[in-house]
Amino acid sequence: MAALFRHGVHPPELKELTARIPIRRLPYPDEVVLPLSQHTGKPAKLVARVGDHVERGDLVAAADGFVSSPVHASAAGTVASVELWPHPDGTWQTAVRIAVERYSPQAIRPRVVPRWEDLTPAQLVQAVQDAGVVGLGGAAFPAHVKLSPPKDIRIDTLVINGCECEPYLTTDHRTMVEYPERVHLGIRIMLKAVGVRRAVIGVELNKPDAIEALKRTLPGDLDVSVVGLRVRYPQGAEKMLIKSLLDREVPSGRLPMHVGVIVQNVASVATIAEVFESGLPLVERIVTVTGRGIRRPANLIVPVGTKLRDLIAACGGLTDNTREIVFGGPMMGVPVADLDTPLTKGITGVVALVDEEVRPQQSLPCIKCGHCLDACPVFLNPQLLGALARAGRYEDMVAAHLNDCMLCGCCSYVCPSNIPLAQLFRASKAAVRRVKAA
Amino acid sequence: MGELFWILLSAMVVNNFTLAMFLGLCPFMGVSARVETALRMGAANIFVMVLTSLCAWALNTFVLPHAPYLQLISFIIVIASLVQIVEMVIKKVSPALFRALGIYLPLITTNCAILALAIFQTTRGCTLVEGLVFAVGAGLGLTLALVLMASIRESSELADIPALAKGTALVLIIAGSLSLAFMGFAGLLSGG
Amino acid sequence: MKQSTAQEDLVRGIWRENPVLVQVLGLCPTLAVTNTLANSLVMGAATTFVLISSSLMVSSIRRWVPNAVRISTFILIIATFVTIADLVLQAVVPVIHKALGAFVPLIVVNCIILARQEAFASKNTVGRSLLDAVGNSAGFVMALLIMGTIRELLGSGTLLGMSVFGRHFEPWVIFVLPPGGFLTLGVMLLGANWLQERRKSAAGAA
Amino acid sequence: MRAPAAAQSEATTAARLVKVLGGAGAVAGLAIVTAFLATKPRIEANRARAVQAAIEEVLRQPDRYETLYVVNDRLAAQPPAGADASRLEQVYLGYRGATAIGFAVTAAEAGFQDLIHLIFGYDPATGTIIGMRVLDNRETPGLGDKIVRDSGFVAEFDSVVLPLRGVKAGQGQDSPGEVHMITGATISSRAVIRIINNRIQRLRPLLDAYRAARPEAR
Amino acid sequence: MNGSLLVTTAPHLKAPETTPVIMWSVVMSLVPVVAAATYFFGPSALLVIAAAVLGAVLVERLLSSPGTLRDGSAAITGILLGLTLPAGLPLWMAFVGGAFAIAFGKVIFGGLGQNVFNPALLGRAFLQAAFPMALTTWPVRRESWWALAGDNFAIPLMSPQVPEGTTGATPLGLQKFEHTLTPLGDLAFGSTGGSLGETAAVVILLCGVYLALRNHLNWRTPASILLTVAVLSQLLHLLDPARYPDGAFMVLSGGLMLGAVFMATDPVTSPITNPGRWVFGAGVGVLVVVIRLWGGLAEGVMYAILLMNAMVPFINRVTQPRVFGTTAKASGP
Ligand SMILES: Cc1cc2nc3c(=O)[nH]c(=O)nc-3n(C[C@H](O)[C@H](O)[C@H](O)COP(=O)(O)O)c2cc1C
Ligand SMILES: Cc1cc2nc3c(=O)[nH]c(=O)nc-3n(C[C@H](O)[C@H](O)[C@H](O)COP(=O)(O)O)c2cc1C
Ligand SMILES: Cc1cc2nc3c(=O)[nH]c(=O)nc-3n(C[C@H](O)[C@H](O)[C@H](O)COP(=O)(O)O)c2cc1C
Ligand SMILES: Cc1cc2nc3c(=O)[nH]c(=O)nc-3n(C[C@H](O)[C@H](O)[C@H](O)CO)c2cc1C
Ligand code: SF4
Ligand code: SF4
Ligand code: SF4
Ligand code: SF4
Ligand code: FES
Repeated sequence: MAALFRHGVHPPELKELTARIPIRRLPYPDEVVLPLSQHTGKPAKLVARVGDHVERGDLVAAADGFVSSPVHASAAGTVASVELWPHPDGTWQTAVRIAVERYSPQAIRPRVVPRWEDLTPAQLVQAVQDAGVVGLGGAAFPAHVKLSPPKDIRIDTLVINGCECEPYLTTDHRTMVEYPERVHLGIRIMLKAVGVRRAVIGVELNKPDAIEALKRTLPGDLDVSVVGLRVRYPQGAEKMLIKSLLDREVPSGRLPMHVGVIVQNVASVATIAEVFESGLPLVERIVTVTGRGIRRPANLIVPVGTKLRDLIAACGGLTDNTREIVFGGPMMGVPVADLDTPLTKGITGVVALVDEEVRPQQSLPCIKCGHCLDACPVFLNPQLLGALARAGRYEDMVAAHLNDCMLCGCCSYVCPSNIPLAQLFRASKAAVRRVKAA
Repeated sequence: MGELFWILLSAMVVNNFTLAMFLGLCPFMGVSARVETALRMGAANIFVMVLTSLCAWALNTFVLPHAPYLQLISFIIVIASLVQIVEMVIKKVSPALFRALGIYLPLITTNCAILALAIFQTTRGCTLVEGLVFAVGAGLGLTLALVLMASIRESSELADIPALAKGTALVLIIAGSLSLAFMGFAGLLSGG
Repeated sequence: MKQSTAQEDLVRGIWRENPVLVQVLGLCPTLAVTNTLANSLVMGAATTFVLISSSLMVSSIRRWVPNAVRISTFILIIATFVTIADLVLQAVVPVIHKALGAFVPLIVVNCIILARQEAFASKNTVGRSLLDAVGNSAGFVMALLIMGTIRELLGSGTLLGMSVFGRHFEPWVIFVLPPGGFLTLGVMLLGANWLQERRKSAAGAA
Repeated sequence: MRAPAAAQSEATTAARLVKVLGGAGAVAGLAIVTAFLATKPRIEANRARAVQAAIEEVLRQPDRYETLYVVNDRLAAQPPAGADASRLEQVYLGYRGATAIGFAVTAAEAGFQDLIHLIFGYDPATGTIIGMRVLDNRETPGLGDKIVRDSGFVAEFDSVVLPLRGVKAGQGQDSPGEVHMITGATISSRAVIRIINNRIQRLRPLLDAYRAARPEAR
Repeated sequence: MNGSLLVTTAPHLKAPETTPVIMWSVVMSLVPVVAAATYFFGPSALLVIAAAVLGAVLVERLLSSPGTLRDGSAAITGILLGLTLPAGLPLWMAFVGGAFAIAFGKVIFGGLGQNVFNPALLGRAFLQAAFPMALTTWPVRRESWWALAGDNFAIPLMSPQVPEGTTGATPLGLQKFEHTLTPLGDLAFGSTGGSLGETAAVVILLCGVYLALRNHLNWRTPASILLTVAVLSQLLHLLDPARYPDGAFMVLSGGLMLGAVFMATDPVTSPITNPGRWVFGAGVGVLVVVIRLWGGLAEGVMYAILLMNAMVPFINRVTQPRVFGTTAKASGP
């Protein structure tokens, strides 16, 4: 049994709503909206023009530099406009609207799919970038960047993140159950791209069928192991996962590669495999649409850029007591107020929360119970940070390791006085960044 | 030995200069905002108190029997000059130490805790050793009170203190509470 | 610097710049000797004597004192008057002198006195220094008397040793103990803050 | 040209400083000595009166008393030549008519808060305490300071036989050495008792030796 | 969906524990302790506790923003203060204690969660310094359960009428001043003299275990205190059995159990870090032993906790957790 990372919380899992529902394909909506910024890094550069006809998989916007990722049309149709549009992060951003051609077969243009076995690592990385692959675990960090670590860094292990520790979500779970071979192929390709021998897949023990499927299909010629992990949020956070699986601590302010590890989400890995199987760039992804506010929860293959409204409609609509809709899981996800907001590459799920489960809005004074300290997986003192945040003492916050906070929300979750600690930290980080920029 | 230990504890906690005898309150109010400064102030205090104790003993033994009425003047002048000399010596010998403690030295000299130490030592008729132990105890007690107060004040900077109580009023009420807590030491080692 | 009037010199120290309640100086005697009203009175008188005499002396010789030895001279002057006060008290009211303990000699280091010499007497005429000293003494004595009254009344149920509330009154001993001193002054400062707030808001409303 | 001038002005300032400080010092010294001399008689009278009152109380109004000095662990009627009498340990011997009635002895030890200073009368012939008075204490007002103000407690020291034993109020069998302690101030009460017992234990050989040597002090 | 959607920041879920739930659960677990006190001391116990609660609650209502009574912390302060008082105390004094506890122990620092000293204990320390006689007057055996334990109904501001020689003794007082030990059975199950909450140590311990299991109090603090007192006093006992009582007596007597379980654990006034809680508990334990064995007072729990309260900001400072991925030592247990 692997070592478990310390602290963290165990919220109700609530995965039973969709854990056993097979993935199905969402019918093409009438319109898809593709923001130019769907990844961490520089937004893509627009190449399509209004009025252009695009086929599925055609380039709409190209990568602008190394830490950037291209955007491809996720459905055949016509570029209707390029305009500011609601973005999942709550702002309005430039997006390409494509009116979907109703009767298109949505086939991809015929193209040459290179045999990955024949490519050099550099060519592999280039192919991954060209396909617009970003991390599907949440942060949407361009995958090719991770696959090309600096020369002086030695990577020894590829960690595949199948924890899915957020309540409700079952995207990765279904991917592992239904496409285990694709996961293994993705791993094979990545091992080659990075030049590493070993891969470890970490899966929480509440997904026994996924573990079983991965183990059943384990390739005999590779050093790949599947490790079951005790259920605890935020096991899926890469630093925690590395601690749990390999008992290595990523130093404060450093990246996994500094301890010789690359972490990639299972869905990202499966997508990489798909790129080399079909030549299709990242134009669709698997999304769990769930929550007590959704009438018919489902795991769906969704074209990137599908609007929330269409997604909900396909799942039977919302119940009357729905209070809040979240992109991502309920612990870290972002709330969405506008049903026209499109789904971007990094969104793992849509959760509709009902009246009784949303967090109350009032908070009480901190009683210094220390529950937040006992919850914080990176051993910060959220109580102190919270008090400093309220006093606007950002410099002291940085000294108290604000930058090590990963906004996992464990502290807010346990706080009996319902103090919005993670929210304060998000705002403080923004304030610190502003000060630094100024 | 037991007697000396009692003198130490008595001066440090039972009859704490600050919290039970009301001595040295101005610096207590003034430099108790930060733990760092409080610690340095405390160290400087212990140092000056030991010097004072030496001076007072010397004066009591060699000078004052002949001119008792000069007690006060001689205490204050001799202590002030000695501290000044030591200050200069420290500045020469260890600039680092001077930076750490130096600025507090002049503040302390004209402070009532120091003069009171000399006077108490005289009225109690302390021997040299007793006086030194008394000085160390009193200095430690002062430091303890200062550091406790400073750490409490630092932490209450983050509290929503009512506007009315901000500042000296709160410090006094905290001091009152500390003084209440220190009553627990009453009667220590006096044989119950 | 704006020239202040004689009246201002006198009144300033009593309330607006009260040495204890506003400037928070001279706390040690204010807390240490005020457990009875009699002690407060005698301490107040002794301090007043020292403050007024020192101010007179300092302001009259201020021209001849070079800067370098200013403070030393002040201390010398103050210490002289304190020694005199100490001796006189010892001769006249030995019991109270004993009760005040070391705090009579400690008038030497009373922050208020040195502060007035530094801030005022060394720069002003004899007459104005006198007014300033009287005002500040009055402010100091006032604080002492308020403290002394509260603490003796509640702590012993007496005033100047005479029973006020009758035989069955349960005295609140804490008021004559050290914590009571801190708490009483703390509450007085709360009261002073409150008065100031009220005056400010009244001025703001007008 | 300029350097010597500066040096000269420096010299004059230094001279002036010394002159001013010296002058001030001289004046101050003069004032203090004057005040000292003026108040000295009264202060000494006060002091003497206080000592006398205490001695008279704890020895129950002797006709007269004499002061003895502890010198080299012996009692002496006169301080050794050249020694400062006021700095020697003193014991008082009281007389009624020509007979010595007992010694008045001062002592100090830790009480509840701080030192308790007291004086007591001791009759070596019978080994009894004649009376006790607390001279100085910092015990809690209302509790510990009852050792001064509680006349019942003070009266407990009227003719008790040494060694003293403290008993709780309402207990004990009226045996000769019993002192009833003050409820709520057990520690202070016990301290008084301890102070007296310790003091006598130390002084008894001296007192006995003195009595043996001086027949009229018997 | 009705109306517009809520937009709040993550996390969107919340653990069910809330501050009022914790506080009221502490109040509920104090019920058995109050019941035990009433069983042993009669109606006086309820009266004294009620007066202390009234004082605390009234002042909280007057000085704090409306609604703060609902969090239940003022009630805890009142009940715990009541439990530290002798049964025969005049009710007006208990009321004054409750009022002082809230006004100077809590409101002055900004209310719930911001105070430095344990309000209930500060209230008791105030009362003990203000009315030392009344606070050390322990009831003697009463004729019937219904009889009052003292002059509870003394006129406000007037002295209680206590007939001479009617004050009892506490086990610690007996040990300290008369060198008599009380049987352990009596200490564990009640029937000793002392404050209301000094009886029936076992009841208090059980309530504490219940709260600890619900994570409403942190077990480390009481564990550290009880362990320190037991070990330290047993060691001293082995050195000089005639002079020092044994560990079991020290742990079960006096207010130690109440203090360790309910008062040292006050989250607001105890350290926030787990290593800090061990240090705090050890400090309380050592001080309790020192004050009991060498101090002037028979019982030192209250002063020990107040003194350590003053150390809490300092303890917090020096026991901050080691941040993940940093190499500084001092990682918590
Ligand atoms: C500015 C920046 C640079 C990064 N550089 C690398 C890198 O060179 N190699 C790598 O493996 N990951 C890199 N990462 C990715 C992080 O390791 C991490 O996978 C990503 O931020 C998403 O993590 P999360 O989903 O746990 O939040 C970088 C991230 C950021 C924000
Ligand atoms: C609090 C927290 C929880 C996370 N939970 C998961 C998770 O359950 N599954 C997952 O794949 N990634 C999770 N992530 C993201 C990972 O840290 C990491 O970025 C990701 O596994 C990298 O893979 P990707 O780049 O392929 O997305 C989480 C991140 C954070 C900060
Ligand atoms: C504030 C306070 C002050 C006290 N002051 C004294 C005191 O001055 N002298 C004393 O003997 N005991 C003092 N005590 C100690 C207690 O009253 C102690 O319980 C008592 O001495 C024991 O006596 P008892 O056995 O008669 O109750 C004080 C206690 C407190 C709380
Ligand atoms: C486990 C626990 C113990 C508590 N103990 C005390 C206590 O000893 N005294 C007190 O006044 N309040 C106590 N409280 C209530 C509350 O925390 C306290 O009033 C705060 O100090 C007020 O800010 C306690 C609360 C909890 C949850
Ligand atoms: S949000 Fe930040 S502070 Fe809070 S538990 Fe997570 S990492 Fe710790
Ligand atoms: S969990 Fe909430 S109440 Fe508890 S210490 Fe942390 S911030 Fe304060
Ligand atoms: S000489 Fe002074 S300090 Fe020393 S024991 Fe005697 S009284 Fe105490
Ligand atoms: S320097 Fe002197 S006047 Fe100023 S605060 Fe300190 S003691 Fe008071
Ligand atoms: S320190 Fe200022 S009067 Fe004591």
